[in-house]
Amino acid sequence: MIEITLTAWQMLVVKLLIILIIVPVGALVGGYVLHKEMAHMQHRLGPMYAGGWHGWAQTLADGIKFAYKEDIIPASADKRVFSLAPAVIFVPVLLLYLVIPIDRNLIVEDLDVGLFFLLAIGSVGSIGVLMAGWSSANKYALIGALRSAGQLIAYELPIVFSAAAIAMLAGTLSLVGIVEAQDWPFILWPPGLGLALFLLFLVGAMAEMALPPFDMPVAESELITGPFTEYTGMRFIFGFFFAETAHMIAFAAIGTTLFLGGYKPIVPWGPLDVIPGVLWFFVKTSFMVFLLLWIRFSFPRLREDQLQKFAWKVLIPLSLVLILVTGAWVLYGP
Amino acid sequence: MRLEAADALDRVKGALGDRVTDASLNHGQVDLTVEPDRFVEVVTILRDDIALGCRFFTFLSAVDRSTYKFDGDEHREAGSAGSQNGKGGIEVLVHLYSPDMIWHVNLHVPLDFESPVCPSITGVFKGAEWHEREAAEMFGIHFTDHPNLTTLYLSEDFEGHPMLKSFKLPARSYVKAWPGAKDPDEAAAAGGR
Amino acid sequence: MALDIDQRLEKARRPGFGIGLLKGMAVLLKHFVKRNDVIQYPEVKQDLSPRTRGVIALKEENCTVCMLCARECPDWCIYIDSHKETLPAKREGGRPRKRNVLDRFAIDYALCMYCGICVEVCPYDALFWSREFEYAEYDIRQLTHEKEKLSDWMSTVLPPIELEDGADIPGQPTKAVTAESATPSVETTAASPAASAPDTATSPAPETAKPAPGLAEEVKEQQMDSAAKPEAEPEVKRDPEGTVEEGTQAEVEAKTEAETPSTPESTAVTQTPSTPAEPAPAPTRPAPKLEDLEPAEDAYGRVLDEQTKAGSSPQVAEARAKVARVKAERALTQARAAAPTDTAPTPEPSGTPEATEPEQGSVAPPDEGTKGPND
Amino acid sequence: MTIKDPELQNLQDSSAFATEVSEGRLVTEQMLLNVGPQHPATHGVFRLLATIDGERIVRAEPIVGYMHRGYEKLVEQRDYRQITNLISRMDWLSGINNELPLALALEELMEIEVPPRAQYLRVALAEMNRILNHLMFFQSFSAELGAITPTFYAFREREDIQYAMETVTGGRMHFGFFRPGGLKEDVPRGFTAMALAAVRKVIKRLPDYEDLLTGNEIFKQRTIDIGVLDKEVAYSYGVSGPIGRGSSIDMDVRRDEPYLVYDEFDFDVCRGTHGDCFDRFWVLLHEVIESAKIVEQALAGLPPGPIMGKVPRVVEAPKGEVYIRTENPLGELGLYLVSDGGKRPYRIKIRTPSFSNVSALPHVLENTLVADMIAILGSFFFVLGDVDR
Repeated sequence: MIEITLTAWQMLVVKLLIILIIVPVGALVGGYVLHKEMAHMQHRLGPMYAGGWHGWAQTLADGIKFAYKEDIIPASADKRVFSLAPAVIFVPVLLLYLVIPIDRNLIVEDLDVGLFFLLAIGSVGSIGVLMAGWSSANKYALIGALRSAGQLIAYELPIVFSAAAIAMLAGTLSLVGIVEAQDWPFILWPPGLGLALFLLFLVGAMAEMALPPFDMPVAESELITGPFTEYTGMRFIFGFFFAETAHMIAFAAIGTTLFLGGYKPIVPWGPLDVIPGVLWFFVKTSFMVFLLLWIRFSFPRLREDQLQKFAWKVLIPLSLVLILVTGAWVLYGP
Repeated sequence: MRLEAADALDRVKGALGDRVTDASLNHGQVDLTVEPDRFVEVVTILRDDIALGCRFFTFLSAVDRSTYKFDGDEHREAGSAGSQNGKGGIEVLVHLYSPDMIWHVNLHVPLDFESPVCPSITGVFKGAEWHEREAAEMFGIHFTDHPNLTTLYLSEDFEGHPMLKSFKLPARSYVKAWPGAKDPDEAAAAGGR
Repeated sequence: MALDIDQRLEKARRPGFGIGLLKGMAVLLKHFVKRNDVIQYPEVKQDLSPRTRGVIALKEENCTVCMLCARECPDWCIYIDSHKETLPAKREGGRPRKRNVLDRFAIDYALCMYCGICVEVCPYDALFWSREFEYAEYDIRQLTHEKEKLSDWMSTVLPPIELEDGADIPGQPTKAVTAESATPSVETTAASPAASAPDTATSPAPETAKPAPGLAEEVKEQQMDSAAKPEAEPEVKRDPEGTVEEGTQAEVEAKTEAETPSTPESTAVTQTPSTPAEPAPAPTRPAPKLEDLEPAEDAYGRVLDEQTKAGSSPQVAEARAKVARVKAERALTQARAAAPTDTAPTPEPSGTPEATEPEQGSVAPPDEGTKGPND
Repeated sequence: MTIKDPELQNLQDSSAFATEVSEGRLVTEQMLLNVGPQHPATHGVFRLLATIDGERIVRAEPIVGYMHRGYEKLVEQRDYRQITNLISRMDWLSGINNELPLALALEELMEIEVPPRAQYLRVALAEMNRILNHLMFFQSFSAELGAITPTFYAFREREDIQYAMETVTGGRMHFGFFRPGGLKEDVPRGFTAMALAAVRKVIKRLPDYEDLLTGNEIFKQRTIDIGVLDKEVAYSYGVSGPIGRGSSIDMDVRRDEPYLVYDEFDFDVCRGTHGDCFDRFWVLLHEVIESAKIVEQALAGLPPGPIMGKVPRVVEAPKGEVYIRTENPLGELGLYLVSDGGKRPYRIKIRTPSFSNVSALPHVLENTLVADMIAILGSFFFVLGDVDR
């Protein structure tokens, strides 16, 4: 067996390559799951023909189709900003995967400020959306961009507060540390508190990704895919389709790590340790993806001002209260 | 409570008296003929009078009766104004309905054929605005003090009023050559079937 | 009844607290796990009724170029060319006969609105409806089907469909069941289609017609059954008489017998055979006495099991029972109104009988959130 | 369709505008937003010219006429059978209900006696078509508010009913089945059971729709107290049907002036109380239950007998005028038929429900939000063929 010794840098490059492969494949699989789950929930079959059994290659075919499409840049658009916007949206989503622990030592870089890093990178996406909306010189895109920027900022806070509460419970910012601290997953252990934090995080994530019922910026019936109306071809794929699915899987993974105990067994019962950590992580993430999609298909859309009112008047005060309760729990609890 | 057509007619005659030139029953509905100058007044009474209570504005339209074959009339050329008894002109037709007492009234307002002018009832029923715009563009009736008497369906530069009998729809042979050996219209014109 | 509609509206308008959201999600999960009955179109084709207006077929022999269809067509989309031919006289010394020969008969399906006036108006029944609809073209000019293509469609024309029992088929006594004998009058076998139009001309004798796979609606019943299997409803096996696929002849006979008493007189009669509540529906019916009238509930129960015993489909049985109950109630209220005023309470307006209408059966208006009783 | 916007012009180029800016008051420029004619939220080719100030609509003016086919002129060149097919294309979601008033008007003028079986079947088919229409608007309203799932449930239910109607008439949308004096043909064997089964399946699944939408808090937040149309305004605009009943107008032609055999069936007229989007939608949904009840009673009591009265081969209406109205799924459809004898009508005034309902739209849309405009437009159930004729 030949012995390969890699310096730290080479290891990092290899890991990044793996991420660069996994994320698009994950996005494709995520897209396929989206089609299939939506179909069966709506009492129909979903893609059946693309690529043989149950149309497994549907999203792959879509991807290729979009790649062949002509890449149009509107004449009156601000060229550089217009072409840069999809990258500014997609790259942060990729960076999210750097710090998510798939198994005990299967992690790209275990930053000890992993959680802080996640939240910082997560909010870069809203700049990209603004760039896309403004630069495509289209009245509807502009309205869409303004709405989505307002929404992303409004729902950043609930995620930050719930993450902060988790950090307090786990006592560390490092994601591996958080997972290790969860012999009972946080969603179960502080009995009411964990679930409340999880719901807070879920609502914040849904709004962050502009999924229904928070998809005002992308509201088809009024603004026709909001800021991305003018995009076609590869830009549309990366800026919108891949980014959205990859973002969903990333948030599912973060949710699993923070609340469902990452790669640890769901309940600290002895024989469960036999199952490898990766499998746990995979099962929990797919459950989270199923949950996110399930919510996405069953609700109508909130109105723009209701959305903001819900964030500022309901979610943020609630999250502050939860922070207090977590503090009390950490200090005086068991 | 229902108001039978017969006593609805008496009530209308009682309430309106001489403002109405003719009131009769037609298929269970009250038929009134009103002069244009008393039109708005009659409509207001029909709506506001508690005993009548015609609050539901059903529609307003017009009928071009220039080629209507009245009894004892032979076939007349379209667009020829008025037959002997002045029945053959353009008339505005309004239908009101009383939802509480469930009875109908049809108002006929005969207008002069050459320059039909009729007061607008948007003051009484706000909903009449669109109906009057349509009647104006289709029949060429000018509604006085109408808030926005522009065309509703037709484009601004459309000349002529399509619903008048004088406005001829292109006959079939004009649009498409008759596919068969004998064109039944010619046959009919030549006194055939 | 109208009262509780407002209450239900009030209840619907009250703000729930998240429960409504969860119920909505529950509905989705229910459908996620339920097997769905989507037909994969290209492989599985839906079995359409012979009356489906897919395309118009021309039977050239019947056409005498009378141009009625071309004249009646609202869209002017039928093109006909013909010329006159003189035929030798049949018997010598007779006058040479002139005949119209069809040169061109085309229907431009780009203009046609499938209204069926031509099929209806054709005095010689040369035009028929066929249920094929897959004739899309890339070039709109090919949508004008010439005489040859229209004749090809003739092979796909199906014989007209059999009519419901109560239908008045000319030359057939309508199967109004007389009070005493419920024996069905002779049923025409399914083979000879008894269409309402005069018999001679309609049976198009489509020689090369693909053998109609049993009657269209019977096949569709199975197809409907397979689709409705997951439904809780018991799908009924209805065999049209004549084509006996399964079930003995006797069983089929019993079924047709049950079918016929769909007429109100017979239901009324069989409904209350014991008490002469409703003598022959003379115009002015003497109000029956109060005590010998049957309360609404037993009327419902009795008719329901009568019908199910007689084997008619559960939906029809239940519906008939419900109508019987409504009629019984009306009879009761009339009787109570006619009875001497001192004994009877002031008659209710006929719309709301005292006996509160039992909310049951699947048409009961679903109250908020809780499933219908037999869901 | 002329587009004149008095306020906008004089605001911009007048001196008033200059003084406003100089005094430092923030002058928000009003934006002219064109909704339609090609816009997913409009039911067909309908254009709304909205003057909006930020997210608030100052004035909304519907511009119609894109689908004007000139029925009232066409009708004067056609004979009565061709008109049946023309008129069934006005409100294309309720084809068979459109044909009804013409048949009734001719029967009234020619004094034809329609056999009971035809009347019962007409009621059953009309009510089934009403269920189809209402399920369609249930789907489009929820899709406009962003809920994509009800669409597929609604179409699944519609499929059964459309299949039952196709076996009878041959068509799924345009039927051309009603004739003055009765029906074109009789119903095929097994239609009764199939129609009852289809209608019952709709009723069994209605609680799902209630949970999915009416009970949903987000839906309530988007529709309660939005786009309120009060009763008096509705009366003056002639608003009828589910929209009128949503604003608690107690009008239903089937109950007030029962035509056909509606007086033999017991059904209720649901009415809203506040006249907002929620009430209109609620009335629409619960009318489906009432229609199902009617279909059940009609098909259960189906009398035997002929389905066509004594009608001459060529229908020629005697001289006279009559206004016949029926309860179309979207409101009161009325035909004022003027006939001077002969095969062709002299004039038919077609009073369509959506024309009056849409004319009340600008009144409701004043100072609402842009996002609400979509909800209000969606809750005003109208079909463009009806509006433009």
